[in-house]
Amino acid sequence: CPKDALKFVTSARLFNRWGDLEDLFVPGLGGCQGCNTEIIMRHTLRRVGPNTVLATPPGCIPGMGSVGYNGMAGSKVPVFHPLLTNTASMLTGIRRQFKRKGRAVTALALAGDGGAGDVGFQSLSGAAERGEEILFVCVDNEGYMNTGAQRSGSTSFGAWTATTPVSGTSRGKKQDAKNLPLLMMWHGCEYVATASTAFMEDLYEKLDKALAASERGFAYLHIYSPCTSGWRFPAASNIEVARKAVESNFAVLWEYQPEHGMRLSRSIDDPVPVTEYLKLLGKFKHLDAGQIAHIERHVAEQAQLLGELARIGRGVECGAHATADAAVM
Amino acid sequence: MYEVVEKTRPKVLVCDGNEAAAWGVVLSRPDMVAVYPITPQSSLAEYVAQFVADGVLDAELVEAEGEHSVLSVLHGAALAGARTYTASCGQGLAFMFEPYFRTPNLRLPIVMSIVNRDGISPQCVWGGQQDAMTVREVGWVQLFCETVQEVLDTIVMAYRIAEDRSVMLPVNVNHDGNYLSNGIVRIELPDQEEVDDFLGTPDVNWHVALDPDRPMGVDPLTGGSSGPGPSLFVRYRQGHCEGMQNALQVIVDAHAEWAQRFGRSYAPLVEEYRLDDADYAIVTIGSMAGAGKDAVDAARERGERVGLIKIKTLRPFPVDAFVCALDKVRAVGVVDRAVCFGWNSGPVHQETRAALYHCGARIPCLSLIGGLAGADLTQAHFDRAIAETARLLSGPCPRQPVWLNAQD
Amino acid sequence: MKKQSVPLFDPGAIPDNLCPIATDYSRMLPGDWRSQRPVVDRRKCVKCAVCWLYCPVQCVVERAGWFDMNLATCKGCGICAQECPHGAIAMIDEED
Amino acid sequence: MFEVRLHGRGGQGTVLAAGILAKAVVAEGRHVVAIPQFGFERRGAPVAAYLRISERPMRAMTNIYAPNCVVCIDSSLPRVVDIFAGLSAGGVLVQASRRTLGELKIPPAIATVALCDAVAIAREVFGRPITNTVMLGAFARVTGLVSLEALDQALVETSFRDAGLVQNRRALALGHARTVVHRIDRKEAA
Repeated sequence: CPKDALKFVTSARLFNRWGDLEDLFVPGLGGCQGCNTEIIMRHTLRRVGPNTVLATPPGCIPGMGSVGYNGMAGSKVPVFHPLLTNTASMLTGIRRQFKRKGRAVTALALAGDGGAGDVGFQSLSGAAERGEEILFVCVDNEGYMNTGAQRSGSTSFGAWTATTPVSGTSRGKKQDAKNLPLLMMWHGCEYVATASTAFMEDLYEKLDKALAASERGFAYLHIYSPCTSGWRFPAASNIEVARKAVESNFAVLWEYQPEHGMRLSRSIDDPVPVTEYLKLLGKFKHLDAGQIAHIERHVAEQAQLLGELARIGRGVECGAHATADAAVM
Repeated sequence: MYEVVEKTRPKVLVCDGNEAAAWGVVLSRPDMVAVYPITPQSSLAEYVAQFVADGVLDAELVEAEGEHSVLSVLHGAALAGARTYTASCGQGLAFMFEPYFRTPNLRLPIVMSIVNRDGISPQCVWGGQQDAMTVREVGWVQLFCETVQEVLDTIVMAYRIAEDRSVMLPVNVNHDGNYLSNGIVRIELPDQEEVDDFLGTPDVNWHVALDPDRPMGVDPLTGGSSGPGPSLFVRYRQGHCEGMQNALQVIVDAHAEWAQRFGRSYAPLVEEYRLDDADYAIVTIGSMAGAGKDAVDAARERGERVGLIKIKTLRPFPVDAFVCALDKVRAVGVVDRAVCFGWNSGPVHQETRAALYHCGARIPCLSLIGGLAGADLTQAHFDRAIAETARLLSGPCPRQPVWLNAQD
Repeated sequence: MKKQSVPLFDPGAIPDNLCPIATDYSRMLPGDWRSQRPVVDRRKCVKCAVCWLYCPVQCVVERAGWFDMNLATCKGCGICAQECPHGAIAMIDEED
Repeated sequence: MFEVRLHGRGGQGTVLAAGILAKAVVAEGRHVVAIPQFGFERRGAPVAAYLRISERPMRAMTNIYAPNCVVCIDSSLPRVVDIFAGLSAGGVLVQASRRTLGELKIPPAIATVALCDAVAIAREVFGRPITNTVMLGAFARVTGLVSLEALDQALVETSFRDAGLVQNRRALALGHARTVVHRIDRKEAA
C-alpha cells in the first residue's frame, strides 16, 4: 500500500544517509536480547559523531559495558561513568573547559530516567537553568531496570515493579509517573522533545535539532525505551510495544523550541485504545477495571494538556509569522 | 549604586582569611572555579566571583545549584584539562561527599578550601573542624593553616603539591571558620610572576582525560571476585596510597622552595615550638596555635618546661615528623576542635595515640576538646590545657576528655 | 564504511596504578547468547533497511542484493523477523 | 597592646568599620587583629567586632574580653546591650549620641568619653543614619591611635556597596571634627 511504501522509503533513506557511518560503540555490548536502549544508544552516537564526550550515569547503559570493564572500553568516543547524581554537572565542566580552550566538543549524556529525573534531577535542573550547552538524552525505561526493575518517578500507575509488587493488598505502583519532559520544557531549554524508536525518522530529526540546539544551550531529548526484561514481554515485540505506546497516546511525541513553542510531532486524535498497549505488557497484567480506568483517564488528560500546549505554541508561531503567511496566501 | 573602582593589585593587604584565600586563588590562575555559598565560606565565594567580574581572575565561574554539583563540575573540568578550585565546609561538604569521595580515586588535582565548620546537630553555623576530621579517611591531602597569610600561601602551594606527578591528588586547604575566615590582619601578596614560575604550567589530565583527541573510557567498572578485576582494583588502591606517601616529601619540598622564593617559611608537616628542652607539650592544629604559643610563652616565664607541637599536614599523616616531636617529651595533651565519637576523645588525639605506637616510650596522652561551634580558644583555655597536661608527669592519665569550653 | 573513530589513547607512558581507564576495545562478542538465529530469504528482501533500523546490536550488514546479519554479535532477539514488512526473515533454532 | 570592641547594629557597617580601622592602623606601621563577632548578619540586630592593636606582631586569633576602648556607633544600643562588659579600668568610650555627658550613665571604669552626634552627621551626609565612618573619625580624635589621613586613605581602598567614597570621606572628617572629648577625673568623682 502507498502508506507502507512511504515508510520503507523512509527507512532506506535513513540507512543511506547514516548507515555507512561507523557505529561508535564496540560490536559487543551486554544489553539484554532485544534491548530498546541499545538501539537508542547506537543510533544516537552514530548520529552525534566522534567529537563528543559521552556521559553514561549508572544504569543499563554503562551496565552493558558502554564505559567498559576492567580496562576494556565499550565506546569509541571518550566516555565515562558520572555518578548517578551528577551527569549534567560533570558535562558542564567538560563543555565549559573545552569552550574556554576554543574547542567545540559535544557534551552528550545518555542517562536513564532515574539518573535524569529522580536522584539526578537536581544537577539536570541546575544545568538546564544555567543554559549549559549540553545534549542530554534521557532513555526512559520507566524504572531502575539495571538493578532489577524497581520503581522510579517515571514508572507509570499500576505497573508492577520489584518494589511495587502485586501481592495481597498491593496492586503495583500507586502514583502516576511524573512528566519529566514537560518539567524540562518549563526550564526554558533551547530544545526539548520526546521520541520513540518506533518512529525513527522523527527521532533522527529530533537528534539533528537537539544537537544543533546544544551548541547554543541546553537540549533535552526524552526517548521512551520499552524494557523487555523489566516490563515482561517477548524480546521480539520491542518495537511493537514502542509503537503501541505512541499510537495509544500513552507516550505522546512532541517537541519544544523557544521560537516555536510546543508542537505535536504526530496527531493525538483517534488513538488506539490504551488497553491495546497495556495488554502487551506483563507488568500490567494484574490491572483491575478501576486501575485501567485510571490509566485511561490519565492518558486522556495528559494528551489533552499536551494538545492545549501545542495549540498555544502554534498561536505564538502564527502570530510571529502572520505577515509572511498572509503574503503566501 | 555600585562604584566601579580601578583595581590595582596591592603588595600589602589588610584582609580576612577568606579574602586571603581568594587572592591565593587569583595567583594560582585556575581555569575554572565553581561555588555555592555556605557560612562561613560565603564571602570567599563572593570574593572569587568579584575577582572574576573585575577581570582580576581570568577563570570560568560556575555558580552551581549545590555543593554536590560544584565538585562534579570541577571533576568534568579537570578531566578536560582545567586547573580548578572551590571552597566549602560543614553541611556543604557533607552534601558534596559523593563526588568528594571519588575525587582522589580519579587522581584529580583539585584544590578545595574547607572553611572549617562544626557538624550539625545541634544546628549551628559556626567554626569547628568536625567537617574536615570526619572526611579524613577519604584520601585527600589535608593541610591546616594557622594564620591568614598562611592561608594564601598554602593555597598556592597546594596546586604545586596536587599537580606533582608523583602525587596527583586533590588537596584540602583548611582554615578555621570565624577566627581565620573573618579575622583581619596584614598580609603580603606574592608577586604573580614568581608564583607562575613556582607553579609551572598546569597539566592536570595527562593521565586520565575526557578529550575526543585522546579517547578512552574513564572509570570503567573495575573489580568483582574473579578475572582481572580484583587485582586491578587493588593496584589502583595501592597507587593511591603510594601517592599519599609521596605527598609527604612533595609538601616538604614545596614549603622549602616557598621559603626560598618568598621569604616566608612554615613547618610543612609538624611544627615544634619550644620543644627541645620541654618535659611535656600540647598538640594543636589550625588557628588555635597562636593562643597556644602565647600560653606556652607565659608558662615558660613561670618556669614550666612546656612546648607545643602543631600539625599542619594531617593527611597523609606525617608519622616520622610527629614521632620525632613526641619523642622529645614525657607527656602530651592534645587539643582538638572536633570530636572522635568512637574513641570518646578528639580526632587528633586518636592520631597521636596511633603515632605513639612508633615512639620509643609510651607516654601519657590526654585529650582536650574545645572551640566547638565557634567557641573561642583563648590563652586562658591553653593555660588550663598546659596545667592538665603537666599533671600527667606525676599522676595517672584520665581516660575521659577535658571539655575546655564546658564552663564558659 | 566511513570510519568515524579516533584510535584509543595509548597509556604506555603513564603509570598503570593512577586512575582506572579503559584503553582497549572490549572484545566481547555476544553471538553466543543466541538460541535462535535470523535467516534472510534473499528473494523476499527488498533492502528497505527496517531490520537495520531496529537491530539493537546493529549487526545487519548490507550485501549486494539483500541484508544479512553478522552472527558474531547477533543476540537472536527476533526484532528483525517481527518487524520485516516482507516477512523475509525467519528465526530458526540454533543446533544443539 | 590596645584592645577595642565596636558595637553597632546590622546594616550600620560595624564590621566594615573594623576592617577600615585595621587598614589604617597597618598603614601607620602597627599590627592589628580584627575579628567580628559571628552570627547571622541581620539588619537591626546588635553586632560587635573586636580589634587588637599592637606595636608587635600578634599570634592569638581570639575575641576580646577586656577591651581598653568601646566604640558604640548606635545611640540606642546601650539600652539593650551591655556595651561596657569587661571594660578595663581607665577605659575609653566612644559613643554615638546627641546627648551631653551628664545625661549618660557612665560606669566607673571609664576615664575618657568621646561623644559624637553621628546620626545627625550621617543624615546630613548620606541622608540615612549610617554612622560607621563618622565614628571612625571620632575614634581617631579621642585615641590618637590612628591619624585621620590614614583612615581617609583606608576609605579610598574600601569598596562601598551603598554609598559613595566622597560621602564617606566627608562623614569621617565631620565625625573627627564634631566629636567632644571628656576626660573624667575619677579621684574627683570619688
